Amino acid sequence: MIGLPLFLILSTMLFSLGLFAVLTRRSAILLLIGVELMLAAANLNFIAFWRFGPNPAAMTGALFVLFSIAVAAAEAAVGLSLILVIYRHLRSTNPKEVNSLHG
Amino acid sequence: MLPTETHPQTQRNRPALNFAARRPWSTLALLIAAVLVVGAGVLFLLNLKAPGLLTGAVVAAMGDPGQAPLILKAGLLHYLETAWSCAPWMLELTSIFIVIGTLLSVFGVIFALTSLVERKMLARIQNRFGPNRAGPWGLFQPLADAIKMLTKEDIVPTGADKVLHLLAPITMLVPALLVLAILPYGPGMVPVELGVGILFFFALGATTEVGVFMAGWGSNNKYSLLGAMRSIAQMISYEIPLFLAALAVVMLSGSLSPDAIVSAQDGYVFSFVPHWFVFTPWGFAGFLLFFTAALAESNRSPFDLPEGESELVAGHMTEYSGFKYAVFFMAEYIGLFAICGFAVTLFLGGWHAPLPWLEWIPGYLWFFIKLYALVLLAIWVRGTVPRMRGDHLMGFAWKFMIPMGFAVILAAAVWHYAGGGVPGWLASAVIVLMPYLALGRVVAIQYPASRRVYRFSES
Amino acid sequence: MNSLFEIIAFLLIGSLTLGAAVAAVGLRDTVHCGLSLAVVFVGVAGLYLLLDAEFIGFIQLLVYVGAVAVLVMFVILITRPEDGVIQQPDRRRQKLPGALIAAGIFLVTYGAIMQSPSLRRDVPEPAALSIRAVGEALVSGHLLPLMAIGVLLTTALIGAALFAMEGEDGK
Amino acid sequence: MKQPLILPGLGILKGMAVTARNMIGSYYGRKRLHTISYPEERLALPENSRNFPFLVYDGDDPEGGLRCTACRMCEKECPPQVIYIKPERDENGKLTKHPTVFDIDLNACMSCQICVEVCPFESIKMDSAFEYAAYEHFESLVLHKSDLAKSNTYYHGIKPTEATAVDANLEAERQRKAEAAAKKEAALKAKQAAAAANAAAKETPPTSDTDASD
Repeated sequence: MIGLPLFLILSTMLFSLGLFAVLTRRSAILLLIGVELMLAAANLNFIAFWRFGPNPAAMTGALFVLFSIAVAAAEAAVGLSLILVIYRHLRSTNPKEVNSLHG
Repeated sequence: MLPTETHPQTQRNRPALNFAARRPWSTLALLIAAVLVVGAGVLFLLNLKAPGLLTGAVVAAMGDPGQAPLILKAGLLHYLETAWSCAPWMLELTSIFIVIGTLLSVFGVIFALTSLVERKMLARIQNRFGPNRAGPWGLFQPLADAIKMLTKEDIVPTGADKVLHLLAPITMLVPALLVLAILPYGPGMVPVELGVGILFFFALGATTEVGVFMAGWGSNNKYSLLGAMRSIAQMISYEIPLFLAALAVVMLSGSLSPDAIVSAQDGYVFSFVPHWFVFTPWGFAGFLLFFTAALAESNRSPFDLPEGESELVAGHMTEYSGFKYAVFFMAEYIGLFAICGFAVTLFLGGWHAPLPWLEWIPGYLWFFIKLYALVLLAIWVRGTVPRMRGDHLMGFAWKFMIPMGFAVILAAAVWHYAGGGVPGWLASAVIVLMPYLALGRVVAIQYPASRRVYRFSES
Repeated sequence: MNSLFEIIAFLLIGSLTLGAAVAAVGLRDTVHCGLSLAVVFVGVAGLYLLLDAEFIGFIQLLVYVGAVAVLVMFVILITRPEDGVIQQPDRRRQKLPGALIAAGIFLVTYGAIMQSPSLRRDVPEPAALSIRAVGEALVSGHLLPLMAIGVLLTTALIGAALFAMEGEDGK
Repeated sequence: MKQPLILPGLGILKGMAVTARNMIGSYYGRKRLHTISYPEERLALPENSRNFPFLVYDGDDPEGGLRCTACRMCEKECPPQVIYIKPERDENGKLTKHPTVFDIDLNACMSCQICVEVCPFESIKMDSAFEYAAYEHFESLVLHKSDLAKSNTYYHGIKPTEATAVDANLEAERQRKAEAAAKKEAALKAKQAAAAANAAAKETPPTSDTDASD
């Protein structure tokens, strides 16, 4: 029976995979992919709670996801162009090496 | 004529012409006769099981051509239920498969036909004949192309990414086919009732870009990657005018579902001008915008820079041959049909007849007539307008199409709130024409379309 | 309560999303990671459809698969990160803490989900998300966030363009 | 200065009108369509079109009437050396003016027409037939004497003016030779007559001496 718990477990799996990616991968873009995974998991939670929640007509969950998608898209755009600039400046995308604060 | 004593060799090489080549007409007649006989035979055999059911359905369908497909489907399902007593879920499955079957076969036939019509029409535009060797007037040419495509060896370049190389054509064809499911082909004949049909169309239009990227990256070839980049940039920047034009229509008809939009265009003004959106000032501008952006979205005609034969061979499709190239080829055409179908639904009044006394022709025929008129228009434009340069292409999208899109939305709003009377007409016409002329001047001055001056050759 | 189709659909799409997510995290070739990210987005859109939020599902498909995935691909191509190729011997050991933390968080939330009483309640019937309702809510109740999102998107657009711009003005 | 009113879409419309006229026009009247369906209909090749050489023979006997005298000039002059000639030798090994083998390798022949220019006997000319597609290189693309020999009427068919000019100067050549022969013959006869006359004159003078001495 597909109820709320199954969806929640699925989104927590997604979230932990995203977290694993952020913690272990050494390149900035894969970091960003991890963040995107976590965002997708969060949105999935919102919609799951909206669907199985007490008052679906209020649509707060769904609207919140709409706004979060827009923000995530803007964030992805800015994040990626940041990575681009860092790459052009430092010729590498390893977050460890981005430690000099001057310039 | 020249008394050509042809060289003994050439006699030997000319193969004896087979029957189809010698007598094209009788082969065509034979084929059609064979299909009819087999159909009648099957019908008769099935009929034995439950007498009168199937033939009854066929007769009923003849009676009311407008709803013929629906009646036939209901008749078949009823027959299956009574004669073969199938389980309800099986009936549901067969009804889905009937719809899928008809859609794929209809669009398959149109795809084959268009590949021939395109080559013949372009030929006639360039004062030559076009394919007329395979069968009468070249009718078997699509068959010949299909056989050639399927028997050609399917080469995967070394070092290419096998998985991506295989997945790319699929990710291009699947969205194109899915979009066909939400077009309203006739009154009550919408395969999938979706409240958000238009959004579904744009969402799937967006996924083809991933397919293009896979093709470009998967074939391990600089030029195809370059072609893929160009076509993705072009598709993304031409999606926005597509949205804006569709937004104006959605705003006016008040809903995202294609069926509601088509029913919003019902009825006639002064008893002969239909209520289609294309006959309103903002609708006409919106239609032109939508159609040009549609051409750009499906990489056709003046916007086929990504697969410009001269510099990029076939763009992201260079490293494909045989079956995969046939899938790409089909994806491009089905994409064109889908987007033309959408232009018909949004602006040309879906399955409504253009004139009141022409309404006896069934709805779905009108839909396909209009769709094919747009496809012919696309071919006509392809025969006339030269390919646009890279920066002109992008400049045109951002500097001309998107501002015009906003103007169309503004004009639609004005037209709506002015109640559609004469003042409303004039106001929205002005709102559309002013930016058209102003932007036209800006674009004309910035990219002067003057004769090209060669620095060295012409002194 | 759910029909057979729904259960099969959920299993199928759920496994597709998880598989793609594992691929996005684990694969060595970064381009494959980018593409499996796109597949994750498609899978999540499918899950939204399963939860009867059609509108959100197609928006997600449009925004993420259409734009974000392609954007990620572009940047992967431009910066060609050779992340997984250089295989130091201590790679295995370095991954361990990350994996432990992620597994820990998963177990904690899993425990929370299992005990929480609210999940025992029955499943309410699907409230179709009608576009008109969403539209009205957006414009009437949530007008401020809508406008704020508009401003944010334009600034993000211009900012990103300025960052990535070559040439003399964009440093 | 006042900018002329620019209507952005007008250029495209004019272009489409032109293509529409072409398209509709092509269905009325064949003169607009300048392509022909090749193997059935053929365009007459222009006169000075040249593809590969061929040997001309007079009369109707390809063997006997062959103009070629196996002088092998063309074989020497041919830049890609594609011509191979073996002259005929009669029973006691003397060269007769007739080739037994005359091969041209079409694979390498570049239709430069040098063989035609150097041929003193107007026997090799450039053909305009071009249908030489074949499956193998050497078995069927090396033409032998029997394939190369074509009648003078065929030559008149493909290159009328050139053929008549060649015939004219061959005729003139023949006449000149005939006159030369006739002149030589006349000179010979005259010499013989003179010699005979001298001989006759020698016998008669001794008799006349004896008359004078008695």
